[in-house]
Amino acid sequence: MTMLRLYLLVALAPLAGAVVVGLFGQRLGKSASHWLCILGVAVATVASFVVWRDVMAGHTFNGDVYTWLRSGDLRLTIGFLIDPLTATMMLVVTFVSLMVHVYTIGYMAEDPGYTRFFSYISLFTFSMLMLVMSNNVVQLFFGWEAVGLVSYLLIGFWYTRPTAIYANLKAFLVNRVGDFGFLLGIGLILAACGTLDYAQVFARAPGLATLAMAPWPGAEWALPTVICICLFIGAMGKSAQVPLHVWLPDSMEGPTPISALIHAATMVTAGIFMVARMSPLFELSDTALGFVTVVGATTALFMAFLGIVQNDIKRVDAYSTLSQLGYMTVALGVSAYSAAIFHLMTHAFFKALLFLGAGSVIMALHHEQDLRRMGGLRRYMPVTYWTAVAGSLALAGIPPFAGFFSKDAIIEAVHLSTVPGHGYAYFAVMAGVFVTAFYSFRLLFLAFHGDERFHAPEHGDGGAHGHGHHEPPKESPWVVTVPLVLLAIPSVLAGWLFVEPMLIGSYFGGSIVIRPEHPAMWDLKAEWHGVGAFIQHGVLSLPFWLALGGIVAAWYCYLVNPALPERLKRIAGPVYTLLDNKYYFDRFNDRFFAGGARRLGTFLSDVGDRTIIDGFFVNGTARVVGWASALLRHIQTGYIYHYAFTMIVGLFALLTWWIVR
Amino acid sequence: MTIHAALFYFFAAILVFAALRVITARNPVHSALWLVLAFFTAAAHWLMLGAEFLAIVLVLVYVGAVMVLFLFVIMMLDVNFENLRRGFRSYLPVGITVGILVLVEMALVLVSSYLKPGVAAAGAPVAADNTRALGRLLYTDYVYPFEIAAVILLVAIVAAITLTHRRRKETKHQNPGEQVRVHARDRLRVVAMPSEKRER
Amino acid sequence: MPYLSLAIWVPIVAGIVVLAVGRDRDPGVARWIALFGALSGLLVTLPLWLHFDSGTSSMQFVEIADWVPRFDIHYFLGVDGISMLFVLLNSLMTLLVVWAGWEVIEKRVAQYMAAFLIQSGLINGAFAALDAILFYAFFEAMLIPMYLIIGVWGGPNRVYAAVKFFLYTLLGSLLMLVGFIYLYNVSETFSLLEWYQLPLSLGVQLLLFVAFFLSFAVKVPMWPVHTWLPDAHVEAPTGGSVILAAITLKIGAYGFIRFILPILPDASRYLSGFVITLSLVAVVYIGFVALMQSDMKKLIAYSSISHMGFVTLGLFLFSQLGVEGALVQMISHGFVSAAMFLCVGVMYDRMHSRLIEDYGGVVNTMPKFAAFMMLFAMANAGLPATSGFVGEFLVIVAAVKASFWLGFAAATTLILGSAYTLWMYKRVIFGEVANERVRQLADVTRREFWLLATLAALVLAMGVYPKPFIDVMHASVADLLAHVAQSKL
Amino acid sequence: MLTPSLLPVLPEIILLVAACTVLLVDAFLPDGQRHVGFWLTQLALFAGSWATLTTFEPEPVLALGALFIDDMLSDLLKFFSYFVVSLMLFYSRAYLTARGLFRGETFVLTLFSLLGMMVMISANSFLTLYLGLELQALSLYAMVAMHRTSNDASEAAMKYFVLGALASGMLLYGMSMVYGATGSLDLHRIAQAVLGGAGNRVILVFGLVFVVSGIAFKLGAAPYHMWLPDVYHGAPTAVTLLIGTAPKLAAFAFMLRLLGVALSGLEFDWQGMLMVLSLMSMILGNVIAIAQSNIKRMLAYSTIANMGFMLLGFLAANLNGYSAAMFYVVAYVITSLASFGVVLLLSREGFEADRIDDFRGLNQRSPWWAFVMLLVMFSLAGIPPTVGFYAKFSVLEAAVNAGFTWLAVVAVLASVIGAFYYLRIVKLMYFDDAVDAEPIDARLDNRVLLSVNGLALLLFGILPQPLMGLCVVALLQSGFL
Amino acid sequence: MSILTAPTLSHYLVLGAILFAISMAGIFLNRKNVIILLMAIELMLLAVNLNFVAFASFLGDMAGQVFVFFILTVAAAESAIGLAILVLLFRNVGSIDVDDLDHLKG
Repeated sequence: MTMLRLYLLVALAPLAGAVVVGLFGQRLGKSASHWLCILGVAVATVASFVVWRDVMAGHTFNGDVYTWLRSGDLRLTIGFLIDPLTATMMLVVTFVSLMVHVYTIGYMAEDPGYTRFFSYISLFTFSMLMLVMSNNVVQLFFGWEAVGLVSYLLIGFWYTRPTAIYANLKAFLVNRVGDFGFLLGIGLILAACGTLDYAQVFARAPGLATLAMAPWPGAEWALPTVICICLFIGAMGKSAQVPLHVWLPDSMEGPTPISALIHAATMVTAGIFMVARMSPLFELSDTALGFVTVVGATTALFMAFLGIVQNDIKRVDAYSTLSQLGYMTVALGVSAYSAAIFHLMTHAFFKALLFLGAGSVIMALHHEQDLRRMGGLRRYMPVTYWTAVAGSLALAGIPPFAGFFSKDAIIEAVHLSTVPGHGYAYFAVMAGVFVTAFYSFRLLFLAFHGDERFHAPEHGDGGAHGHGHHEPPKESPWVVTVPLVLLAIPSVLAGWLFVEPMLIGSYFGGSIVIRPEHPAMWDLKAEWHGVGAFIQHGVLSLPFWLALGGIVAAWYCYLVNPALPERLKRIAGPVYTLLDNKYYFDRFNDRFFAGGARRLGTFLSDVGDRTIIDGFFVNGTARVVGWASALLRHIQTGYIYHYAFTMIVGLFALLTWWIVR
Repeated sequence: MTIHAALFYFFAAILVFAALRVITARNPVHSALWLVLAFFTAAAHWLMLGAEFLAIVLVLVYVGAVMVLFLFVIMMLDVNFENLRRGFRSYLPVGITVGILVLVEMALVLVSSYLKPGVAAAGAPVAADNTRALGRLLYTDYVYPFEIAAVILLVAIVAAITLTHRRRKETKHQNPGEQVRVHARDRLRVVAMPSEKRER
Repeated sequence: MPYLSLAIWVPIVAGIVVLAVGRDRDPGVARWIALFGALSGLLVTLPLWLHFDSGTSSMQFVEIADWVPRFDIHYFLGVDGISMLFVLLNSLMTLLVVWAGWEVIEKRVAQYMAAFLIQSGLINGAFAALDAILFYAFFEAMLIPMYLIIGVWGGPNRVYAAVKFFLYTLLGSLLMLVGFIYLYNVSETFSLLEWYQLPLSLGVQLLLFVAFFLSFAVKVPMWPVHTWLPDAHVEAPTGGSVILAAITLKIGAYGFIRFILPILPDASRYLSGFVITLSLVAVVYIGFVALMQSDMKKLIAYSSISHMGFVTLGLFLFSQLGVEGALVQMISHGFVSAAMFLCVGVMYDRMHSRLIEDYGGVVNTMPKFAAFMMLFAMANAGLPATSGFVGEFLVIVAAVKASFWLGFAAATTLILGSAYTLWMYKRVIFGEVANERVRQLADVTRREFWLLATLAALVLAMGVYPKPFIDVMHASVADLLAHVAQSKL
Repeated sequence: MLTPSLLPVLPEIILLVAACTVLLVDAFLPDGQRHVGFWLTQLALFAGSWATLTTFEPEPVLALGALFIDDMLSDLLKFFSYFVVSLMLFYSRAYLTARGLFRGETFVLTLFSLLGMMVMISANSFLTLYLGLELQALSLYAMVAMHRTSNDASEAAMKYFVLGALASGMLLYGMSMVYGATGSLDLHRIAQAVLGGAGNRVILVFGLVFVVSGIAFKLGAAPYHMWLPDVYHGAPTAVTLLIGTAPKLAAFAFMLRLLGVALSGLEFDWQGMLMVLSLMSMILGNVIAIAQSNIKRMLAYSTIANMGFMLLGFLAANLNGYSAAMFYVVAYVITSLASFGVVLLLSREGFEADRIDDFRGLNQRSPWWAFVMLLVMFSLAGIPPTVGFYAKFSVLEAAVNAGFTWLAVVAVLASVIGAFYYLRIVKLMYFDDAVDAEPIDARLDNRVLLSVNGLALLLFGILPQPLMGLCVVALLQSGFL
Repeated sequence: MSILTAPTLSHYLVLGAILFAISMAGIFLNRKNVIILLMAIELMLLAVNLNFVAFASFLGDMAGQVFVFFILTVAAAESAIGLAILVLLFRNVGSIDVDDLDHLKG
């Protein structure tokens, strides 16, 4: 049980930092605060590494820390399941988090919410760790919601900005839509298995295959399908899959470090992790897998298109993230869970790198995020530039950068898959490669190459940052560049280091289950001839050429012939409008869901509550009684003869009733 | 038709007519007089039923005392009688309808219940000497109600005096209580006066 | 020691003392006596928790004495795992409310404090009573202090609200009284425990169900007899809203547990669909209504209705999970709604407005307060690791277990609940400072801080480690379910 | 020396003697010494209660040619009556003084009306019932009119008188029918005759309708209630207090003896009639009360409604029902006493605190009296922990027990309507600001007694058993099973 | 059997009923004069008395006559008080018009 203490250390060290800084940050001061938090996360990182080594040595762990709740025969616990999948995630999370912590020192240096920010990101690290280390679904959900909360807090970190607080509310609500499905999925698992502990659920999973539920009389749905789709809806929310992706681009309202940490590297991949974790269930339903594949493929391709038309440097990265998440999802759909996790990992590194690089640029330009007002920065910011190049190459999937391996593996797996929708998915991921390369190098070229547009006169029209722009941009301080470099290393190396163990070897051990009916990974393994051969094959195959084509196209469009994009924009007017409006998702949601809910709420409140229930029934009754009272009191006319008459009539009535009847 | 029956119908007719006139007469004095007539005829009925004492009492007490009191009050109040009958006619149909309905209902019950031959035969004088019998009862078995009746009369006296007796300011009257409790010093006041003015 | 009697009478006596001693000219005395009374009220209830035996479903700390032998009415007290928690919750809330009204209430302080103390004793009585008439007496009597609290210290429309509150509740409860009397005529006793064993035909059960249901549904309140609640909450002073939301609503749900389910199991099962439908309507319909409220208190009031919909839903699922979920939801809602109302109170005391539109950017001037309110808003939205999650989770899971679509409808609260809570939070707390008055706001005082901190600690504790709260219920809930399962026809 | 047969009548004798004494003594008193008559009256009441206690016998005793019955029921009701009248005099002392009514006639008439009630309570014959009723009624007619300069008072007295006489006529007509059918005026003999099947049933029921009408008038049950609001309103508040309290006890005894004893054989018939009366009273009383702006009038309608409730218990026609009704009446009388007590307390020279608005902000002026009035209002509304709750509870229980559950349901619905106007008084006292800043002061005895009266509402509400048990035992001992 | 034979109990009772009905009609027909009301009441008592006397006679029981005796006494006292109130009313209101007695109402 000594390892248990270590696991606790991993989780609780960031929490301790978060709590202390959160409560006393104002009094501790800036440096004490950030060092405390960094210390916490560093401890967690080191411990995670130790854990990873331990797990690699074959020591998996599944045990409870304490019983959270007991009800009937249900026992919910807080506990850890430490297996290769978890260990990998822990390592990724703590490492990226650590990098972001350090980076933040530089990035947030002048922000009044400095300590608060550190508290939040440490809290986030804790939450994310709880999520990945969980040994049961409830704790997963805990972490799931907690990261959502921190994400909400961080998107709205600059709470005076209307756009920020709009974005964080939107993010939370859209995530809640996902959670809605997720919770139903959890409920169904519980109903079917009677437990929420992973090990027990998976042990009972094969028995579920034949179960079905009747949503209405006559219909019959396979239970695993319903469960998996419900769970996947949760994943769609968190991992921003179409149509629940709308929150992620807006989440860029938050400070850049958290865009890197939360909205690129870790939190948004929680959905991917969850599906991978639940692979024994997903394996039971081809329908669900097909659904996952189609959703993922759609996201991968169509979100990538949006990356092309964005001018905000962070938003380009955001759509890129969406697209990459689509890739991971497709991988999940074709049962290539390990490929998904592999891509998750490489993506965590290079996307965090790209975001932090973007942040570095933004800092240098005094919070300018518009690509049209950048350019030529490579001379001023060499470290940022070269790390960005590495990141972009990785993203575009150029060998031997990390992205190449993971993306190629996914494309291969889709190619080999037989799951429903795989044809469409194959097309989508292929096309996506070109688009990805195009927009990522578009960004690179616009930001770092070409003319220096940051001196342009219209710069600073917002009025918020009209100071000190006459100096040339300069490279960011070491707290920023060091994390960039540290992230660039795995962005380059992680691919070929891990591709073989993760995809082909037994890296994940029993933590991922793939049934023989889903051949993609099995076939991939069968065709495996080593890393070299993989690269060789990759270079000779279509995706590589597509990626190169994308880069070249970007080069042509933005460096050689900068007028071309404008012309294309005019030619493809409707398409451009569609893309510029992000396929009208936002507008539809605003009108239909938000507006509809408001209208319904007003209707129910005004008509239902106030008019019908209160107005008619409640006050109506009171009015009727009051009216009756006002009326009946006139019986009491004050005239004796009326009184006497009443008495006599009463007598007469009684007489009649009792005598004549 | 026996003489008994003839008398009954004769007095009954007068009684009913008198009663009707009581409530329909234009002048309250007439009403009172019609009521007197009603009492007389009722007394006659009672005589036929063997309640001689009560019949006498009815005439003595009612006609002799109560109705006189009524008349006295009517005279005293000096009301303008011209207005008093207005509106009577408009309520008449309703009044008559209800009156008749009640009457019919009561009559139906009473006729059907007591028109049986067996019941009719029971009519017989209660006691040979009605007054003596009643008097004996009153002072023996019914002494308690008798006392209560006395108290009721006392209440009537007290009430009538309390309500109507006015102490006019101009009237002079004695207060026996004050007279009895008077002291010498109230009558005679010794006033100490300074004998002469003192020079300063 | 007669702990239950103490729990009832200590606050009441304290209230009377406050009334007798307190003078309007020198409110300090009344405040301190009230605080002392409330504190002792809480202390005497602590042994209930400490000495509670969670292994048995039978009543504990039982006290029984003849009260009205003419009708075989007894002074019969006892708690089980279900009611014990509410006694504690109530005593705690009373303490908080007395504390919360410390400087805020300037008008007739002694009467204010006394009303709450007396109310507290009466509520404890209702939770501890095992004799129907004793229960009824407490149940009704507590209307009086609340009526005064709303009416005397309430807002501009307080009269309407107070009268509506009173009459609405009275209507239901009087019908229940007739029901009690009917049962007495059948069984010759008013002891609840004996009524649990009483065989009743389905027709009779249904009629009694209607009578009881009206009473408790109004109190809960369930849709569509809920409209008194928003009015009462809005007009009541902060303390009144806190007690109303945190405690008195619970008595309605408690009535379901104590009376309807075990006494009328067949009717309950027969009509469970009906109750569940109303509960779900409450969850969904009220969720939408809450969304569009412009008054913060009204919004929270509607959210209470919605949350209580979960309680009734959980109860009528007839599963351990559902019932315990409902109970946890009740306790949690006690903390959370109380905290939310206190938060609104904190702002109201400064701004004298409860309208959302009058606020904006409060976080700029009241950061600590904003942090607290964030926590409570999240708890209200049912975020894990807060108490709000536990109950909702259990009920939703239980609902899914019963029927997927039930769970589906119930789970909409995940979306609606966070929508109305956070939208309000956004408009009130976030953003630029909206106006001068907001700019002049001062952050929470020390008193307010500890008040909110206490509740925050409870909310978190229950969210992170609900086991001790639930463990005491198991036996009693199992017993309850056994009663429900057993037909009495 | 009293002969043994007169011993049971001792209280009545004492009262009669006292009344005459007061009448005489008062004639010789100067205006400043009126309190002598007052204290003499109080002494008489005390002596009467003492005599009632000392001559108490558990078994019923018939006296004076079986026209008088002294059973535990009568002792209990008489005892309450002394008590009520005594309190009434204490409460109204200042009020009467301020209006020049603090005089011998008032005391004498009060004592006579009390005597009438006692005769009714102890009556064992139609004759004594009737005479007691008239003694009481005539005294009250006079008392209503006693405030001679008041137009309202004389109007009220006239209405009371005419309608009362009409009701007496109906009652007598009914009695004559019953007499004709059974051949007796003695209650027990009538009962035997009715139960034995003697007499024409149609005639009996025919008479019963008239008798019930007469009773309903005395109680103020709809539709024979019309006199009540006007009389309550017009009479001096002190007299209203008297009319609103003790006569209800007597009327209960009256009804019990007539229906519960003499005509118990017609139970099925009068149950139905009372049901109609009860329903109409509860609904009409409660509904019309809402529209009132005068508190005396409002309380009058409240009385009507409360009598409807009492009938609800009575019509169960068994020990359970009678005892419930009796408890109800006693509880009602105590409550009513306190209610008018507060109204009297707030009145002062030249000012009748009889508008509902006069209660505005009472809590500011005097928290204590506001609290007493609060208790009164909640007791009338039947909210625990006041005695009104148990009163309502027991009549509902009786009704349900006798199988009239639906009636109980209607009753509770009516009482919800009723709660509205009681709440309004509380609202005025507590929620509104005072307009009248006049201090409230009263004699110490008045304050103490009224406070005790108010607290009694609470006490009997919390510990109703002694009173309830007493009612049951009294009825049991008096032969009601 | 003709009804015009010897008067039976029914005859007297019906006569009483007629008187009773007339008096009731009088009470609510009379809109103007309070004195007539008092007289109508006397009439009503007369009807009752007639009943009692008839019953007493036909039952052969003196109790009925005793009752009548007391009713007469009470009626006398009653009219005294009634007239006293009437006088008082006249002094206060200046009228004995029934229609004027409408200050208390509602």
